[in-house]
Amino acid sequence: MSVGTEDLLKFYYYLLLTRGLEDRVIKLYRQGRILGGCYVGSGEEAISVGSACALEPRDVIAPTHRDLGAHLVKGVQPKEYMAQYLGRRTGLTRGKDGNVHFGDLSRHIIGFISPMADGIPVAAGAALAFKIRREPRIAVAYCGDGASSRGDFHEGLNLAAVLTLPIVFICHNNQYAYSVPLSRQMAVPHVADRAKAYGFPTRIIDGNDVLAVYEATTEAAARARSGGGPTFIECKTMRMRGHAEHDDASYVPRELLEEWRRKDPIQRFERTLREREVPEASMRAVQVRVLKEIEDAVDFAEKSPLPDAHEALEGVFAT
Amino acid sequence: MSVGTEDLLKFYYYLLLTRGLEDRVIKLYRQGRILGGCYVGSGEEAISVGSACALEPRDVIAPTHRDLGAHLVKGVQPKEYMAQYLGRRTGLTRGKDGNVHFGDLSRHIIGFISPMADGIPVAAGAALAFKIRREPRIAVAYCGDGASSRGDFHEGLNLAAVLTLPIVFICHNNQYAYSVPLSRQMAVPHVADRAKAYGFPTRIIDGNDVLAVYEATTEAAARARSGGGPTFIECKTMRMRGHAEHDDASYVPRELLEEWRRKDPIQRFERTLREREVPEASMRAVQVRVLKEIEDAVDFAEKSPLPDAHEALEGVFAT
Amino acid sequence: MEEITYLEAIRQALWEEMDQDERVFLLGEDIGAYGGAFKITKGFLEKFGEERVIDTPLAESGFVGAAIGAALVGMRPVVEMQFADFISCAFDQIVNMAAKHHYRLREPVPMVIRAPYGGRLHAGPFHSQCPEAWFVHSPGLKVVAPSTPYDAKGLLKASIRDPNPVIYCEHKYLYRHAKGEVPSGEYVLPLGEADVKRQGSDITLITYGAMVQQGLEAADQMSAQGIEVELVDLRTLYPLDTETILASVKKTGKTLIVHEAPQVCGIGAEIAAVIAQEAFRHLDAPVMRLTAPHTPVPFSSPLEDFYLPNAAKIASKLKDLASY
Amino acid sequence: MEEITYLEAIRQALWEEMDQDERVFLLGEDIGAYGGAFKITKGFLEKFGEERVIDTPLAESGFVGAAIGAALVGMRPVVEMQFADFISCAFDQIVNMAAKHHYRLREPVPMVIRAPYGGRLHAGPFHSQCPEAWFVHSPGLKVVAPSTPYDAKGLLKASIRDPNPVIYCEHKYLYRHAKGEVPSGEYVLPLGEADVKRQGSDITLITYGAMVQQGLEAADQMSAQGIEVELVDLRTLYPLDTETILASVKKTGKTLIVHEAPQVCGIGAEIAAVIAQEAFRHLDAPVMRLTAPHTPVPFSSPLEDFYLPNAAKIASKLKDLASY
Ligand SMILES: Cc1ncc(C[n+]2csc(CCOP(=O)(O)OP(=O)(O)O)c2C)c(N)n1
Ligand SMILES: Cc1ncc(C[n+]2csc(CCOP(=O)(O)OP(=O)(O)O)c2C)c(N)n1
Ligand SMILES: [Mg+2]
Ligand SMILES: [Mg+2]
Repeated sequence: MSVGTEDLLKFYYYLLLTRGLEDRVIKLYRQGRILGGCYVGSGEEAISVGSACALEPRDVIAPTHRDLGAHLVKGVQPKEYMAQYLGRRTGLTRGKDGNVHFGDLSRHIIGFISPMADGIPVAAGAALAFKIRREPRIAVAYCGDGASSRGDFHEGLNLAAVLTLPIVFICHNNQYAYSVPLSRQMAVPHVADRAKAYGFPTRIIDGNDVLAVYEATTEAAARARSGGGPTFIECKTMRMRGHAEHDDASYVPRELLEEWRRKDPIQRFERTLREREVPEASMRAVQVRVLKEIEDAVDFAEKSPLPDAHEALEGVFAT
Repeated sequence: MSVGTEDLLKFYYYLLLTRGLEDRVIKLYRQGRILGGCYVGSGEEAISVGSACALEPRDVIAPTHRDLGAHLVKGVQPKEYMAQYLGRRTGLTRGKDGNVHFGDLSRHIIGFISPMADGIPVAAGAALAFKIRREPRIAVAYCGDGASSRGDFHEGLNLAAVLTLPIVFICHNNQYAYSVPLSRQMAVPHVADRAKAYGFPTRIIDGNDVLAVYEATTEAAARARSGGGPTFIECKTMRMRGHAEHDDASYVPRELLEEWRRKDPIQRFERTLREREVPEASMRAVQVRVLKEIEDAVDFAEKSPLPDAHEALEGVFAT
Repeated sequence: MEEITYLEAIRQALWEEMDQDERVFLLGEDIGAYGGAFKITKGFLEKFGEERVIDTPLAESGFVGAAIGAALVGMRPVVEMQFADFISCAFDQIVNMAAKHHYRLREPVPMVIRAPYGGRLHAGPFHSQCPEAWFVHSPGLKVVAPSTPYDAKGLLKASIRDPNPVIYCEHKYLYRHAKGEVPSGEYVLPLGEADVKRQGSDITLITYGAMVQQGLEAADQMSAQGIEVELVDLRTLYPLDTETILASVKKTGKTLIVHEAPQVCGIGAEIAAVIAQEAFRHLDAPVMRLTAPHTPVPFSSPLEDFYLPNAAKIASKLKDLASY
Repeated sequence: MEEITYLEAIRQALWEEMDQDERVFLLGEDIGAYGGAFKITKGFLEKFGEERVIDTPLAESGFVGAAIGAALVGMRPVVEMQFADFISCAFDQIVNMAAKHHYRLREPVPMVIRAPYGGRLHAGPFHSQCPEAWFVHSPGLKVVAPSTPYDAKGLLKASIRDPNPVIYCEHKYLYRHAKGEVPSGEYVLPLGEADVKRQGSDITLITYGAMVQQGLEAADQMSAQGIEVELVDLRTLYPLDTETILASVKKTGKTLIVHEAPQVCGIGAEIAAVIAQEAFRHLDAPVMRLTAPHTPVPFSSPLEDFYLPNAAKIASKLKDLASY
């Protein structure tokens, strides 16, 4: 697989943009300017960025709450994300929903909802539609390690297997589900051990290596697209912050965090960029662009109107 | 493991009683004397009888709809079963529920309910109670191959694994779930392949061999009782009739049925009895006893009163 | 006009919609070669093929979720619950994913869940339930419950064409016990419109599903005694046609609401509340409800007979109201 | 008497019941070392150990099922839903297994599911729902929804001691926003009894949960204008204390029912229906309902404010009723 400089810089852009937007949201949250919960995917950006970059534009993703990167790759604009967090009418849910609970089918994103793993059978259904219509499209469903304990994970993966659907499952194994460590979530060492129950290929990869994620997804997507059915990719990573920003994650051993901090996917990718002799100036250009986009986004969101009260009544049904 | 003549005759008794009662119920159904559905476990008796015989009296079972044998071993009386089918007040649900939807905790049977696999987490909860209370008791949860597709199967097996519960899972893989063959139910060859996802031992055995079932359950029960956690036992068998008596099962290839008819668990066990030189007279005595018990049961049930209309209002809540 | 069963009407609606619109496809247990537990989809596999008549694994949440996903990308899935009782296994997907999606994202979720529901078949607590009120209480879902072949066909077509998730409650007892005429040509009935199945000036009887037949019988008995009952068949439970309900109640001043589902927080509660609020000045008697009691559905005949409302019980309540 | 929060009251009830009765144990997500999403069970793991404070995998149906099984063999499990919204994932186990078991087999299922519910915390459609009516409509379940620390403690103890499955709806907004006195000694409040939180002769206001505070505020405003509102706090939603409700309505002749859950087929519908049937001759005005509209719970402040009933909206309805 040849990943050229342009691709590398694209990955870099989305990695930085994801991290930057989320850091900014954390700041806003601390300033009390964000109501409700605040969920980020710090340290897990390589998974959503690397996988989404491996897809065709019309492939559909069903992301989870650590997948801002995938949304951005699919075309969600930073200002829409900020407006969403601030409950503005210009957000993707027009203030109807908050934080990471959004999506947009015009960009081929199935909106995330809270109940963990619900997106898995839903994504399988999108893949089923593609198969029925003989479209060369695939679906990608994301989930966490904790989500894989839910019945919908089992029912969704099995359905995809039995119907040989064009789908790729990507698991952020970030070793915790809220406060629950993997060892209390399952009695097997890898989430992929669960996925073996369904009869399709599984892989375990380094989730902090954007190129590894890109490569694995590319391969799995090709298999799905050519009628080879589902693949499950377990991405090993670490949740680097609390479950959400109210949570100080004191239940996570500090050494574990330290260990993974050294594996930070962005710093690591910067080393790769340098190894591959991507010009520093190009990297800096990306950094500058990202910073500006983030501030523009905050600006846009803060200037955007809140929805009008009566809009609460709108849109329950399609007409 | 030494199974003496007495044990052999006990197995024989329960096998015959199960088959006989169900055959009798089928007859009643055809005569229009049974309302609602009529579910039997013809050809699968070795699974429920062999497994239940391997348990201690206070072990709890959560049977499924093909497990009359296990109920009988646990102490359900033929007349209670008949009264249940005929909707009498003397049935175990006093007419509140029908056919195979009954149970009795005084005999350590968790009542079966329709939604497939619901009994699995429930049985795990009973096992959890035994573990918390340090009682040397175990739970046994039964399910079909189809039931193993449900989320509750996944959630229940995983919970049992993570908490190292004293439980044995026994699957009737009778190759069909209503009209759906195994190959459309899952993309792996064995139900046990699914169970490997949870990190405890699995076994695949001949479900038409009552001694094999007895032996496998004995071993698994010992492991569970000594703190070794769950075991999953897949019993290969065949559903020899329709899903229920209204279903002629024309979707099942005749040759498959023919093949399995030759493996009938009762005829086969009779050969074993003869090989082990169990006296013909003892076998005949069992046959006679069973016939009489069945007719007594029908008699009892038919003479039993139907519930009074107003009893419909009773018992919604415990007081 | 030919006379067909309720079951046949549902079959025709499915068949015609699949024939006309290739986005329509079916998901469910045993609906393929077997033709469904009630044989509604018999012959569909042969006609429409395996890709549009999909026998799923035994996993309600999984296949309802899949229907939602397919709907989101432009298909029009119709899911068969084998029995409505198992819809509770897919409850989360229905009320959290399907119901809230359009409100949040303005993207339609055009799908139908067919729920064979109701009692009188001696099927006990797990094959007789009436789940409709759970869904009526969940914003974002439409709920339909026809009583005749004509309505069943026209409303199922409307449900399939509707851009929203619709819970289509088809009464199992009616499958073979309701016969009626349907036009030979194509027709679609609007969701959200009740139908006055019988005109009358003395008492309004509001009901739906299998209780419509019972209500009509009771009304005939009353008519013999000079009491004219107006029977409003709701047909759609959400959105509720309060206009038709209130017009009738304002005319008669007396109301009996009948349903087979448990009373507490059932459809009857909502209708009584609407009437109590909106037609207060027009009431000549208390708004009465006749429903199943607050118990699971019992199996044995004397118990189930006691449990279910029927023509005799309805007539008795109507008499009470008439003489109020 | 000490003054404590609603959250602390719930914590105390759990603690005391666990301390007194070793059959009581806890199951849920993050309830152990973390102490629960709302920190209700902080310190429980240390005190009662891993076997009685069980952090489960992320699997609501699984752990509710396990609670049922444990209850059947003599334990008294208390399940924490992290948010009531996820109770829909365990719906089948609750309505099919737990609710129907005693009716079928006369074996008790003593368990409690704690459901942190309700809005006003800007938590959007999936962390703000009010699920109570689904369960009130499902025979075999008791449903409790306290509004004060005193009630919360006494009713949670009663729920744990009850031999039936109880859905205990604890309002998240009240956790830290409701403070009140509780006796230092042990006390238990009976399930099924409403509490008149304020006496009055002009209008009956019936509500529960977080709307009680709002209703009391509104009642005070009305009092300043010479209208005396009687506030009935339901406390238990099933079984419903119709006696207390009807006594108050018969006294005042005017009723406003308020709740935060969607209107259609909500608790208010049932109460209005009961009143319309049983207190018909005593009504001086239509029975009014003020509830959330028929939409999911929106996130953004102006939307959520519009969505939720509050003291001002209640007062405005009370005024309408007063001048009817
Ligand atoms: C069905 C369900 N139960 C509980 C929750 C509350 N909850 C939100 S995220 C979470 C942990 C998820 O863990 P995992 O799937 O590993 O994802 P992570 O947050 O670690 O990325 C929990 C328990 C939920 N959202 N859905
Ligand atoms: C959740 C659920 N969905 C559907 C059904 C209807 N149904 C009853 S038994 C059955 C097939 C069960 O297959 P399996 O588990 O293999 O058991 P078997 O009948 O073959 O012994 C189905 C679909 C059900 N009981 N529960
Ligand atoms: Mg995780
Ligand atoms: Mg089977």
